[in-house]
Amino acid sequence: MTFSVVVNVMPKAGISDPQGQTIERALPALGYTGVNGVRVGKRIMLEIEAATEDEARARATEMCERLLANSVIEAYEVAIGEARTEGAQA
Amino acid sequence: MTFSVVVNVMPKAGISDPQGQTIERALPALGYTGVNGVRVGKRIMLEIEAATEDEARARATEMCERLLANSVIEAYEVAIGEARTEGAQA
Amino acid sequence: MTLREGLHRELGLTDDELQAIIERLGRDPSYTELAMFSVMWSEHCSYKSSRSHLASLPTEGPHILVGPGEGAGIIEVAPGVSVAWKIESHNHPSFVEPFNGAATGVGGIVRDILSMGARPIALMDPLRFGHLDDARTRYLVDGVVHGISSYGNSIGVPTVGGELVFEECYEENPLVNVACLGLVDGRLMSGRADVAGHSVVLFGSATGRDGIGGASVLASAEFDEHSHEKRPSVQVGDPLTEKLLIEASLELIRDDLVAGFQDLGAGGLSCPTAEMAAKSHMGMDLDLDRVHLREADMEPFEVMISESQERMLAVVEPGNVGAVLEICGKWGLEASAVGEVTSSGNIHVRLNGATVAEVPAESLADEGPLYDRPRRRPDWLDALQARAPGDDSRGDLEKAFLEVLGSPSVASKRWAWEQYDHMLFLGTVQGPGGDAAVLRLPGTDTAVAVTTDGPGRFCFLDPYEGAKLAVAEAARNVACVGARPVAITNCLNFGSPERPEVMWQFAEVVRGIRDACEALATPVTGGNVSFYNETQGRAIYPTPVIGMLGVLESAGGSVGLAFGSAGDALVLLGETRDDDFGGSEYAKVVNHTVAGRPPVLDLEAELRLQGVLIEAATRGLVRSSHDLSSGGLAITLAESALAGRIGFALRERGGQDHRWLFSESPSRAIVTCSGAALDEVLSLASDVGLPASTIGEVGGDALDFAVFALPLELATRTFEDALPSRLSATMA
Amino acid sequence: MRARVGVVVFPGSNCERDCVKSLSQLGAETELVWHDDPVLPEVDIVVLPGGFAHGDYLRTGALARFSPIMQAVTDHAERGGLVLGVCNGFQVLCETGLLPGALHKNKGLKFMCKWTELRVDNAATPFTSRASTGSVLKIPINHFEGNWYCDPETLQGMRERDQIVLRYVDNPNGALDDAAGIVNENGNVFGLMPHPERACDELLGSEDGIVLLGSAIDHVLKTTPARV
Ligand SMILES: Nc1ncnc2c1ncn2[C@@H]1O[C@H](COP(=O)(O)OP(=O)(O)O)[C@@H](O)[C@H]1O
Ligand SMILES: [Mg+2]
Repeated sequence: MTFSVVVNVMPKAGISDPQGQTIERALPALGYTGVNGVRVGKRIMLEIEAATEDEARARATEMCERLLANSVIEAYEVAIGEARTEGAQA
Repeated sequence: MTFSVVVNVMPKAGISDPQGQTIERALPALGYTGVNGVRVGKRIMLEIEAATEDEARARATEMCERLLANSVIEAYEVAIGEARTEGAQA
Repeated sequence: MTLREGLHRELGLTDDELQAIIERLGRDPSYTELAMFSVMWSEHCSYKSSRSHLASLPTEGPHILVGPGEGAGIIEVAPGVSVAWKIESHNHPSFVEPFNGAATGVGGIVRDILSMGARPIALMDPLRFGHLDDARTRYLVDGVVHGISSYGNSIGVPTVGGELVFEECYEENPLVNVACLGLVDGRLMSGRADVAGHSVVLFGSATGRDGIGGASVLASAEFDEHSHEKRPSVQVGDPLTEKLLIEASLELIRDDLVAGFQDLGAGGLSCPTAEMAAKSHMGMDLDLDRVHLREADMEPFEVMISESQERMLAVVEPGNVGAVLEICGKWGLEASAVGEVTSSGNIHVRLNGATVAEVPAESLADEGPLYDRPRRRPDWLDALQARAPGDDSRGDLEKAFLEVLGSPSVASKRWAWEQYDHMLFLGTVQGPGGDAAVLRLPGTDTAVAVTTDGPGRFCFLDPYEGAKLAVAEAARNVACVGARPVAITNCLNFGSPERPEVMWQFAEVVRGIRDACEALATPVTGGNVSFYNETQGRAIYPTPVIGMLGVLESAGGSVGLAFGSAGDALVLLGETRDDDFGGSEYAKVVNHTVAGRPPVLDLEAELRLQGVLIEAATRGLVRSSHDLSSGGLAITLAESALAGRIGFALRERGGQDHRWLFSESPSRAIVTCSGAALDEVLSLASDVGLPASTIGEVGGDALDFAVFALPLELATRTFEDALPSRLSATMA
Repeated sequence: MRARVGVVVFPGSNCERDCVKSLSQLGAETELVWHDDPVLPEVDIVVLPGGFAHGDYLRTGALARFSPIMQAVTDHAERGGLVLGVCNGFQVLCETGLLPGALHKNKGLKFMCKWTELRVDNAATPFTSRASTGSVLKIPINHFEGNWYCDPETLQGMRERDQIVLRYVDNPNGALDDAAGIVNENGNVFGLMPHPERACDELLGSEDGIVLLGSAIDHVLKTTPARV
């Protein structure tokens, strides 16, 4: 089966996030006050072929550990979406 | 109240995503087969002060249009999370 | 098959053009053929409005190995050392999507250079935008510079200079021009398909539905029953693939595996196939099943005109195809033999064995329409030229000086060029910030100087004189660093050619370039025409951007603009006229006026000045050299002082103070030299009858204009902060 | 005898030729090594040059770390061989784990190409022996992601061991502790954001890069038994 997988990678808490800070600083000039704690990370979407949802999750997690996130500065989370059978694949 | 807001920004369908393609092409060499359709976008988390959830959503959406997403090539979605009262703010 | 009534118009072809196509083919074109004609006969690909004018430009010279007509001009700069030099525009895409528009503009010009078999070694980015008070303009500036930085840096081609000019007329039509210099790497390539039976190999990125834009009406025309989503026509750059394309291409050429070579740009696959076949009076069979696609269900017309980036086409002896595919594979590029050269003269396109297009290559490439469009001198021009040029004094000279120094078009462009790698290849002897960049060519001792100039205001006031001033200024900038100007490339940015006033401006500009290039012996090696830069009938200033290439005798002998040592003499070369204020920075910034006539240029005087500048540099007589342009004497002195972090004091003055300080008479420069060299410098000038006078000396920490003085510190802040502070207003 | 240097080329590297040129000028024997090769040729020093390996897609150095050559580079480092990572090469070394920390975007969120001044805070490494502690070198930077970071405990240890070898005099990118160049605990792996190969020619503005590259060559000549 093919599982749609979403991986969210965000800067770890406590680590400076220049991109988030820059957006936060730009907002008041655009008329947006009362916006705080802006953090910018990555969202990675993929389709993984696996027999079970658990297998898909395990492989996605391993990919995060090894590749998709850098644990020195980033934290990740994995979400598994709907599954499709092979035939229906685009 | 303060609402946690998540904005996901992804390349629009039909717009090429060289980053996603490059990662996808690299995966087999790293031992990951059966992974397709890799797309890389942004995930932005923010805290918005607003009276109601609708107001928070409206402001986040406007910010996406004006700043957070590039509507020519990117599609975005806004999700509103839990609300906290001012006092509890971090 | 009958075409839907009016379809050709939606594709930008006129009724007459359609008729010409039908007559040429002896039948109605198929949809795919119509799409191919629509891109190949577009203004952009066929130069149908400009061709007849461009034909008058001088294109030959002793150093010119290849003139206009190929991917780029080729200039021999030393025995056995040749460079490719070319400029392109990416104005409209950059307005729609600044980051990717500018990025793919870089990609396009780099492939032009590559198609000649040259390694791209330097970029320049002449840019023009509206006013920085406008938030959208700030967004465009930031996005365009970021796009160039991101793409140019990633593909490993340093950006060594450019322009950043702000005028209201560019508000809805920013100009994003990019020039590229390449070093010929062994064999010179050409876009030819000489031998029937040779294979045609397409390599690089997969072909997607990018840049199909207007032609997407074909999808709905032909396939009404399906509802095709209207695709975005924005192209996203992939710098990694472009970098690999450069390395793979150069390796293919080095290994002598390629017989003919061309890039894919505007017009997609239709363009190199038709042009290469037509140039060799041959044909090509193409099998679209073999084109690697990004999206599976593409229509044949989409494959033929898609402008997907980062692709090249090589004509290859059949026995070499394996080796070509292997090298592409090594660099991680997709590649496939998509067809072969034939002697049919036709571009014959098949899908699943069925013919989808079969048209004479020459009809696509060479037989496009040629227009002699009506021209009319604008009726507003007399009145504009008759108006006062904005040369009034405002009294407070120091205030006027700081206004001009801090005006975004004059102020330091460090904000932009520090975002560009300008040092790669260990050749940047002089980087951005001076009159011209000086580059030592990798692997050689030869050095060249490059600069771009395009004084839109002068051309607006008088296109003929303005164009001459553009060429003269570009040549002077190159001469200042000690290089002999040898050739230009040019990017002609104009409004709609269908308006007689614009066409008149165009013809006048071309005439001006011709006359100046003839006088200065700098032939035109190619360029680009960008029409339709207008919004709601309001055209941009006619803006020819001249890319000048000069040659230095030795890299070590180049001269910069920075003042050197205290006590050096300040020598003003050339004649200052009091009333050269039309289109000047002073008139614009201090008096808010763009009117009158541009400064008067005497090409003979210009040649004398340049001769002296080059000679003085070559003999090692001068410590600094800087021409007088925007802002006149005052700004030139200030820029040299700031660059050298040392002040100066004027002793001499001439005429009314503000005229003397801000007039923009051309053909002038400030050189500095030691007391010991002064006599020799002065006699170099007097030998050729060039006015020269010692007007002061270098030293101290003040800009001392005799009539007022201010600390170096203050001027530095004004000059350096102007752009970043305006741009940071709401930057994100 | 000459020091032998292998300069690794990843798809997207762009400073490899400049490294070869500057190192050859200093007397080294240089060769380019393709990233896809699982073995290193016989070399004394491995250089990971600047550029945009794999386009810097995902994260700088993230994909390059998996190139077949990196195992051989790691082995070379573990044997005590010298490894020098410049700019993108530094980023690859951090991703690979041969150097501590990670590099994220410059604090100003802009690419920066400019001259910087660097203070040598440890002249006792194989890469800095030609300098004296406290001396200042003029070497240019050229990067978007040079903002080095590590966790507080790691930093503590690195300070104690003097692993932060070069510090910016005027921190341009927000790097923790002004770090411009760091070594591993053994001192044989050195990563720095500035480009020493761009500062080996007075005509281009400085020769201070020779101090660093020359030190590495000296180290090889001093410590390697003569080869036949
Ligand atoms: N967009 C840009 N990119 C890179 N360099 C730039 C850019 N704009 C200006 N520069 C550099 O700033 C310096 C001053 O530019 P300009 O005032 O146009 O020079 P000049 O008046 O001598 O033609 C030049 O060295 C130029 O190359
Ligand atoms: Mg100049």
